[in-house]
Amino acid sequence: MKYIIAIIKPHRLDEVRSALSDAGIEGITVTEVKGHGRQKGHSEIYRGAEYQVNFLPKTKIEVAVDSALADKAVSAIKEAACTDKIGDGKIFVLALESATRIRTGETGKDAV
Amino acid sequence: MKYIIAIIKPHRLDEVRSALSDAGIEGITVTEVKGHGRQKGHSEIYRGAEYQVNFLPKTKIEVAVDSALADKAVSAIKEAACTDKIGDGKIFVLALESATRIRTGETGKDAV
Amino acid sequence: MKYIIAIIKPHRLDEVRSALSDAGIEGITVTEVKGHGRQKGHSEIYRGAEYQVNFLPKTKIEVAVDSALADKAVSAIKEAACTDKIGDGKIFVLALESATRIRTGETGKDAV
Amino acid sequence: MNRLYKYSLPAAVGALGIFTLTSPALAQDAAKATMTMDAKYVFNTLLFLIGGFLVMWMAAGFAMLEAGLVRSKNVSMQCTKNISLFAIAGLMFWITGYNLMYEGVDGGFMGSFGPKAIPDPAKDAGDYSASSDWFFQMVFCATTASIVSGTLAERIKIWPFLIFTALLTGFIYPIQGSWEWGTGWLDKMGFSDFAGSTLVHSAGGWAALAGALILGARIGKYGKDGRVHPMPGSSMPLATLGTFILWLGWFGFNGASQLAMGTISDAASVSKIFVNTNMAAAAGVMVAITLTQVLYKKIDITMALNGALAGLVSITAEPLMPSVVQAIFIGGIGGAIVVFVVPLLDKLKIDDVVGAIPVHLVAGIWGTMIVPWSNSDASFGVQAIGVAAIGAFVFFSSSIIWLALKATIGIRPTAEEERLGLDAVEIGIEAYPEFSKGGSPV
Amino acid sequence: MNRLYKYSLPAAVGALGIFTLTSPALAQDAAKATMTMDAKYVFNTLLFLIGGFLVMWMAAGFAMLEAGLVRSKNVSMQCTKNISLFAIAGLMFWITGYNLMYEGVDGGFMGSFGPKAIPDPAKDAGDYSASSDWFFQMVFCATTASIVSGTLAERIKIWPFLIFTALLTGFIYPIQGSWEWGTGWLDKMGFSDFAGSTLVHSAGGWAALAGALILGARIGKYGKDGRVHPMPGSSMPLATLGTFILWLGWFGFNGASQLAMGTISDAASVSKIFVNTNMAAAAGVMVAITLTQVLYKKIDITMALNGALAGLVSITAEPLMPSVVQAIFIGGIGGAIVVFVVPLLDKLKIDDVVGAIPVHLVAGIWGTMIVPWSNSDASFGVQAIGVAAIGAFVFFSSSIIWLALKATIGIRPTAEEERLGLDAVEIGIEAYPEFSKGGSPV
Amino acid sequence: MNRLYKYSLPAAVGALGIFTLTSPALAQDAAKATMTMDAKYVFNTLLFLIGGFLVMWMAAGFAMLEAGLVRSKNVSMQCTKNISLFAIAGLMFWITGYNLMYEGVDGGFMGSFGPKAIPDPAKDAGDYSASSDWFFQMVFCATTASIVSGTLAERIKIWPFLIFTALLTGFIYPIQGSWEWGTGWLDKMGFSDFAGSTLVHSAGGWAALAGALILGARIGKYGKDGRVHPMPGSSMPLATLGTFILWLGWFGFNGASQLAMGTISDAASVSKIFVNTNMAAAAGVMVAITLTQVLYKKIDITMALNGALAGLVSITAEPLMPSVVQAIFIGGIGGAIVVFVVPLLDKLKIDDVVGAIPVHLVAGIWGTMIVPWSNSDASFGVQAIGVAAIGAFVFFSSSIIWLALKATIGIRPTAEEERLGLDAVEIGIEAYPEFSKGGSPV
Ligand SMILES: Nc1ncnc2c1ncn2[C@@H]1O[C@H](COP(=O)(O)OP(=O)(O)O)[C@@H](O)[C@H]1O
Ligand SMILES: Nc1ncnc2c1ncn2[C@@H]1O[C@H](COP(=O)(O)OP(=O)(O)O)[C@@H](O)[C@H]1O
Ligand SMILES: Nc1ncnc2c1ncn2[C@@H]1O[C@H](COP(=O)(O)OP(=O)(O)O)[C@@H](O)[C@H]1O
Repeated sequence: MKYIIAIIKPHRLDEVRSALSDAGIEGITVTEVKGHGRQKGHSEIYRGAEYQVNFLPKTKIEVAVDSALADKAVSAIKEAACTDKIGDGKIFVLALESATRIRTGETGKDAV
Repeated sequence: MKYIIAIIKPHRLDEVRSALSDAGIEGITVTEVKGHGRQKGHSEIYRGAEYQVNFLPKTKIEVAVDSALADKAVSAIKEAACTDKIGDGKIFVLALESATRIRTGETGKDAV
Repeated sequence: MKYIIAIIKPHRLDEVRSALSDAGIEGITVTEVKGHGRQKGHSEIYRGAEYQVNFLPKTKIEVAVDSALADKAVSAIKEAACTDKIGDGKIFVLALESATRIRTGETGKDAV
Repeated sequence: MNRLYKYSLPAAVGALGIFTLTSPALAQDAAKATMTMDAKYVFNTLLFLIGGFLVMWMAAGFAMLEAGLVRSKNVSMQCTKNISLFAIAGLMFWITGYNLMYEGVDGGFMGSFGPKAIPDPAKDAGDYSASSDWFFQMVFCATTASIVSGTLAERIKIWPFLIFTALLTGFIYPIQGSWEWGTGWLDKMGFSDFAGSTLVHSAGGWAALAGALILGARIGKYGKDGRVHPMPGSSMPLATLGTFILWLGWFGFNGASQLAMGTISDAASVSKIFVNTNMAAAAGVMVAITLTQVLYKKIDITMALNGALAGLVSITAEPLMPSVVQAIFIGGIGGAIVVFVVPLLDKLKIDDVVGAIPVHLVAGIWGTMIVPWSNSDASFGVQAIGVAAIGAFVFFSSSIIWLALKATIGIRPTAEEERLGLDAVEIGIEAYPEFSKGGSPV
Repeated sequence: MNRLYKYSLPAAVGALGIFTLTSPALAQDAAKATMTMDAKYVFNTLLFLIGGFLVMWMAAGFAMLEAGLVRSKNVSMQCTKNISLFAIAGLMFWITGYNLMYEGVDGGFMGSFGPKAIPDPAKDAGDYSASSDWFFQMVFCATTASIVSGTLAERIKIWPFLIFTALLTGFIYPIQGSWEWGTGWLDKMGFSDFAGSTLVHSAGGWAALAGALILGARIGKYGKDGRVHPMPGSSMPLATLGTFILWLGWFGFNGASQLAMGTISDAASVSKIFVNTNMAAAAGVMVAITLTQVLYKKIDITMALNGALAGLVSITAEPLMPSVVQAIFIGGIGGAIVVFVVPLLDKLKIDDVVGAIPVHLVAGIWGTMIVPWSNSDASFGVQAIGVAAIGAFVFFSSSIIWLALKATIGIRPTAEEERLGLDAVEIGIEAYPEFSKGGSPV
Repeated sequence: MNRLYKYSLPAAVGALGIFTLTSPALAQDAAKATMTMDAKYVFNTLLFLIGGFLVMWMAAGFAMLEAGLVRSKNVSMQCTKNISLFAIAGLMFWITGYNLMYEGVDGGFMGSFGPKAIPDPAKDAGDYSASSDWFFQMVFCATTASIVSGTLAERIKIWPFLIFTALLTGFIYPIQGSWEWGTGWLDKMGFSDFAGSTLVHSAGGWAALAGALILGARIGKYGKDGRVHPMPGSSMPLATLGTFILWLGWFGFNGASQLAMGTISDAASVSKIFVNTNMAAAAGVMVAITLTQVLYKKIDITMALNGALAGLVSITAEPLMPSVVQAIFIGGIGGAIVVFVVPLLDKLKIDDVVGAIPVHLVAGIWGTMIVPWSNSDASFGVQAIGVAAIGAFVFFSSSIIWLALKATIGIRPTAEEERLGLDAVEIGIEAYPEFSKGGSPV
């Protein structure tokens, strides 16, 4: 199984969720995060003093999937999240050793 | 070592924390997240237009543990978080390659 | 590639970001989290009833790096985040299987 | 004191004199005629209008106080309840309330049925405008309803709450109000409640207490082990704002309860009431912050806010007669009441989300019972009768309504709904919906 | 009714009489002299000042309502717009506005150019202080500008908005205002708009509508499939606070539009206006919560708030003559208007962020057209002419300005900027900057 | 101008005349008697009460402004400080303040010791109610204390702050106030400060400056490299609300400082003051937004808010005499002061969290020094003496108290506590406690 972490632009969340849903993936966890990358933030003025807003609002999504679905999931996210502009974000895939559904105790493939 | 990520219902956090503590695990990091799974949100009305609240508030906990403790931790979380109702959440276990305590520089088992 | 997760004190974020930047690492994702560890929170009073604030505000940073840079990244974080006081936090390193830049579709080393 | 202001005869005669001065003797009389009747009318009316809009503003104060002291997931609900109850109070106090309270009570137990006649301005004569009087009395009625809303927060369905509000403002409040301010039996007996420590604040508190007992505590508030689990409110600055609004509005509440401003002594009385009202509130704050510092080693801001309000409620039964020192003492005890009664209620497992019971009910009783200290026309015995009679009536009639609502449409959401928050369940939108919305298209 | 109050002659003569009573006959006359001219002057002036500060306070109400109904990323912008527009209205209504509206209109289409002369207090004679009158009229002008701000939120650049505000408050509002309150042609014709359902609220609404059409909807509000994507506002408690502020301010808005308080009948009229104003608002709330409950199975709090405001706008054209039942009906229809017009606008893809068009424009028209029901001096035909004439003028002149601004400096930020939020782009600081700031050194 | 209002003799004689008219000659005199003494008394008292409650409301304005401009972790603290200081000011200004300021100063340096006697309403004769006067003067005293609170935010312990507040409101403020408004030496010399640019605003500013210097800056505000690290406040809408509240309250602050409303010219003066006050605030906003746009390419909302306040402070020393153009100029310079002095203080490493020093101290000096421009009774020399004398006294006495507090109980929390936030350390509850609470049982 794979644990996919993707950082995307907040306003693409809806598209990414539908794309994953179309790919048969319903389970997804979302976090509001701040990101810094090539897109670097901007400077602000507060009471006459300039300061750097180093971080931009981003959305992190986490999806645990069966390995067979991982590539499909990654490309679904990639396509739905892409706006061709700097700051579109990244997709990271980690190995997932085990998964458990709390309610039923199911594990493995059935749990994700 | 293992890196355990669990998505639970927010109101079970206290129970989960005590259960982990009883299992000898003190270190834990918590994030407010939104989730979508079998439990699918609900529709809201705002100014005459219906819309889907696709995500429900969930709590994510992260616990790094020595491999020997991993199973104990997973079952502690499972039991404490379970309400037998849809949306109870999931527990994911990833392999953790290394851990470092910032204050002391300790690594490995001692650091988690 | 490695996926580095670090829990630090919120007020060290700026230092950590510059230290990583000095080490040639620009990509970083930040989340506001709550933590519990050796540093255990404190008790509060609300309307005559005492209660435990079990969690303290912490900041989580996530950095995906090429394996060659991982050690450099870990020590950069360690040095910048250290205040020698309890609650300084931890650094966890996980294996990263793949990375994709959404905008360009680049993968692997080029993507992190 | 009843609340149907009548000018004393001599003044009226004197005033009349001004237009008939034909002899030196009469001219002497005229010297008493220190203001024309018209000016008096306008001043009295103006007092009702200014006092009225200040008390109306208290509705916003309750809304903000309660919005700040409930958890985020119930804030929209609390706001909706507060604006709706003010609307309902306005309608019901016109349909039945005013006349039940003021028309033909005459030593009895209630007035007459039927909507209040709002006169044509051309015929709105007397010592003040009848419309202004209605407006002023109405906002007091609304205050009573506001008090209930806070105690029952976070676990009551909206429609049963609004139905209760309609009955409270249309019937319960005006009936007990008629006993005193409508010149009913309590007034005849010599009961004294200048601006409503008992008639408004305790009355609201009793209705809230009945509701709290029948509704039960919020899920999780009291642990099985007897431990209290505090549920901190969502926003201390909103709670602070609400308290300041209430403090401001109280100058209208107490000050305009003088009911007249067209003579030097009335204007001076209103002024003295301002001073005493402020002093009692100030003392309530100081006692609350000092006590919480001593008891808990920290100042509890919610107690400081409640302390101000308890000081205000305490002085409301008699804001005119006390000396400043008395006002400070009366208000200060109000602050102490809050600090001790809040945890006491928790021990009794009575879940009062915003502290309305200590603030309005208990401090209201205290304020009423201490009236004889400064006002020799009042007696402890009669004050106790009034407190008990009104308490029994409001508690009993409220309980019946709450029980009837519980038995019919139900008053409490399911545990699952309560956990999710009432905003999601009964109100179209959460208070701070951006995070949970998620699927924002932009 | 025009808005240059003149005392009726008999009263003045009578008042004079008081100082010349030399014979019984004259003494009889003197009996009419129920108040000295000085007292009348002070009462009238005081009414303008109290009414004025209450309406000034409505600027804060609009600011909070709008801050609550826009998304977090545009809240600082909305606050900045609201405080700036109030400043601009004050300046422009002095530089050109007042005289254009009130000086020498005389049945015509506008007054004269030039700043309003604020007299030396020693020479500020008449029936009231000219300064107090200017202040009172100015805050009405500012209200008109506030209305525009809400509709166009989240997608307009600040400087074009402020330029429009200057032209609206300095020219458009006063010119159309002169037609009625400046004793212009509409007044001569018999048009009736007591406190400004048309002159203030619809006028603001038309200006907002023109802007909304020319500016277009927010990105993502209307999906390609025709679906509406709601964009919930950031804070329901702030929106509630704003509504309560407006409700409070409206007592000044309508009450002080009586323009005099120095006689029994004027004071009684102000009082009756308070009652009707409150009743209409209450009915607006009740209808809105009932309808949304029935239609959507939930109460929509934003509709409840808009319902209160629509009730208030509806009664504003004639708050004095209606009976209470009429006031309830007039306000209740206002509440219904909101519930039906809000989704209608969405169907027409007119993006009105805070509901200002249903509340101020549509309910304003309703309120104006229903005047003849209670006021027999008004006729439906003339009311319709007034509504149409002012609508056409304001809509047309506003459109020209918006189009000119669009063609020159541009009125809309880029899509990227709109997505990021106007706070980050045009205002130094976001509304709640702590989360996004990130690199906090502490 | 001193602040113990006395009616001029002729008016009083005239008024008396009305009741003794026995001859044509006297009747002529009586014609001057344009209002009865009673009506005058009521009007004057009413002015104090209305002005008083508006200024009282400013306490809420300061609370919201400061709550919005500090970081979340110190918001509960800031709210607690603001409600407590208002309570303390009420108590201390009664215990010692009023008499020190107004009783028997007579050209000297302070009045007498002892609590203010609040008279029995029956004996509260004169030209206005003594109680209303006390109330009105008290809220000015509280304003002075509010000013200090903002500058020292986020790094001062609560009890030393409250002790300082007690000494400021009980001694420092009234002593310097006695010099002018108590008819002390500055008044005799011809110093002019109509509503308190120097006596209230600069005085508060000096006390704040002394505190800021002794307390030092917040940790991390000034980098080792000399760089300024801005620490944006938690909520711009609350800061905006606070500013609107203050703007509203200022009509009471300046308007009621006319101290009388019972004649045409007094009422007209109050009205003119409303106009000038509003104009100065409007100009302050416009200058601040224009300057920040030009200097920084963005409008800084916090500067716009401070600009309004600086405009208000600037006109406070003389809101009556200036023409509108003068008022705009005076207020506009106030706005400019803010834009330039805020960064200047940062360069001097004086950490003023909310901008109270530019707004109240610097604009207060500007407003006082420009009085002679419109008021020919004032001279630049005497104005400078007043500014310097009061500045020196307040700065010096405040410094002694701050140093004494620092040396004894300490004024600053530890660095660790400051980082954690004062809400967690000294107040029972954080401002927005839900996120940090974590272990919610529900
Ligand atoms: N190496 C990384 N580790 C963790 N997060 C990253 C990394 N690189 C980028 N990110 C996240 O992805 C976001 C977008 O990256 P950025 O470099 O700005 O855009 P792009 O990928 O289009 O060049 C960043 O704001 C950050 O949150
Ligand atoms: N495959 C997944 N990847 C990531 N998060 C998931 C996944 N499946 C579920 N979740 C998280 O767990 C929560 C509960 O899952 P859900 O399917 O609703 O309940 P249940 O597990 O009881 O059937 C979701 O809201 C989501 O946050
Ligand atoms: N085993 C763990 N798993 C996940 N997070 C941890 C773990 N241990 C510590 N943390 C995080 O690190 C933070 C600091 O840890 P703590 O034990 O308080 O300090 P220190 O490392 O200085 O002893 C905690 O608040 C928690 O967020």
